[in-house]
Amino acid sequence: MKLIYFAWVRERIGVAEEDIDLPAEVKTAGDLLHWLRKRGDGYAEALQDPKVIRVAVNQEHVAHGEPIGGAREIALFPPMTGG
Amino acid sequence: MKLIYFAWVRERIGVAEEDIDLPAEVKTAGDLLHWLRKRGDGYAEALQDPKVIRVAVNQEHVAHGEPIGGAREIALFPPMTGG
Amino acid sequence: MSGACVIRVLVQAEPYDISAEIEAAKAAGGHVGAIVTFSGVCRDESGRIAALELEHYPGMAEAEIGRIAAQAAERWPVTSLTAIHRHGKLKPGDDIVLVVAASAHRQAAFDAASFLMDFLKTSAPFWKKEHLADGTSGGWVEAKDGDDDTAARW
Amino acid sequence: MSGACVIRVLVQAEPYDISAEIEAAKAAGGHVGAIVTFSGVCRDESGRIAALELEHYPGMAEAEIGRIAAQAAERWPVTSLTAIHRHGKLKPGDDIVLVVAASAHRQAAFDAASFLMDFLKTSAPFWKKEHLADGTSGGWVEAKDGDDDTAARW
Repeated sequence: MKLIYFAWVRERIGVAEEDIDLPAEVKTAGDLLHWLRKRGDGYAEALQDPKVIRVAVNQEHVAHGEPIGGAREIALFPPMTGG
Repeated sequence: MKLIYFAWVRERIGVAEEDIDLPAEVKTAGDLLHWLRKRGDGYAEALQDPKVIRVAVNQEHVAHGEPIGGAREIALFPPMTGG
Repeated sequence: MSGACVIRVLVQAEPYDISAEIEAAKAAGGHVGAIVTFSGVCRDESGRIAALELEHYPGMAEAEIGRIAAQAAERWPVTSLTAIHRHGKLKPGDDIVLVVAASAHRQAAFDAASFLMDFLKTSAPFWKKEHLADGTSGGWVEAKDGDDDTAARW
Repeated sequence: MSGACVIRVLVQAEPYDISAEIEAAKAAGGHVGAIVTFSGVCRDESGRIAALELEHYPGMAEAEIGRIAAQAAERWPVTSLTAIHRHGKLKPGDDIVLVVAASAHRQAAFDAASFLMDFLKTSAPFWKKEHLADGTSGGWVEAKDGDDDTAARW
């Protein structure tokens, strides 16, 4: 699974993207955030407040309750500030 | 009193502007429209439906009930279609 | 708020340069974060129209648009308002009218531009006459009741 | 209505030419009588800011803006919708984002442009980081709750 991070999520985790094999119990976007927080201090700091983290699966926004099975690419990022 | 006409009011009356001494009984914009209609066929045709005629006194819109005493310039024209 | 707003009104036969007007709105001062423009364009009505002739009331046209712009500047925190209205004979595709509203905030810029256009349509002394593609005159364009209703919502 | 609407979305580092985009909107076809543009400009926040750095999610940025534009084209009778968003380092006064909405009718052009901007702000994957005039980083700009409220009105 390709994971991509942006803005301060990227800065805190310390990498822009990585390939990770997710365990079977990680079924939803919310599960993923919870699981990633245990991977290290950077992840814990980036994802300490999961409700502000936005998730996109295959380049489309998804709610944290959505299943992520079969995703090619999952992106995590803070609320958008473009425009 | 300087009177100015625009668009189809001008075309029907047949002049773009004229100087006219108004009689004392012409006190309001509505009085003026009523009085002008008697000046000839062109005026009668132009002003046959007074409620569609817009009046500006000294380059500001006025309602037909407004007094026109002391005006330098009165303009009569159809509803605007700019923009 | 109107004290801080730069208002610029032009009635002219010549075309205008929208990019230059936007740059002027940036340069006019204040915290400019959002610029909304409205461009009115001469339509060809499916080929029916060869040209539009725009008549106006010189002096009052500028004054009336200026009054509308001053009202908009009272209602919204805009840093500048520009309105340019052309007169004379215009062909399909030609620009007729430009409004530029600049503000720190996008909603104020949208609202001020929309307000200015609505009242410019119903209050500014301009009249359109159609010249048809078949060489005849299509007569004077009639005012739409819808325009008065649109202006009345403000 | 979306079938007749030409949608054009660009995410680029380079500046854009607003006049050229307006001409392209006229040339895109349909009965164009009204063109509304929105320009977002980098503010200097009273001299506090030296530059903004705009990060984006390549691929998704274009796709998400395209989805928003398609929704706008379903809701309003627009003939074309253009959105150009810049990325990279921008200085105060630089253009950040341009939306161009063309329609036969001015209200549709205003509404479609305003809708597109509201959702672009809350949904398109862009993030702003401030570089301060004193040489330090001002950190990432925080999203405003007000933007979500503004988008929710549609």
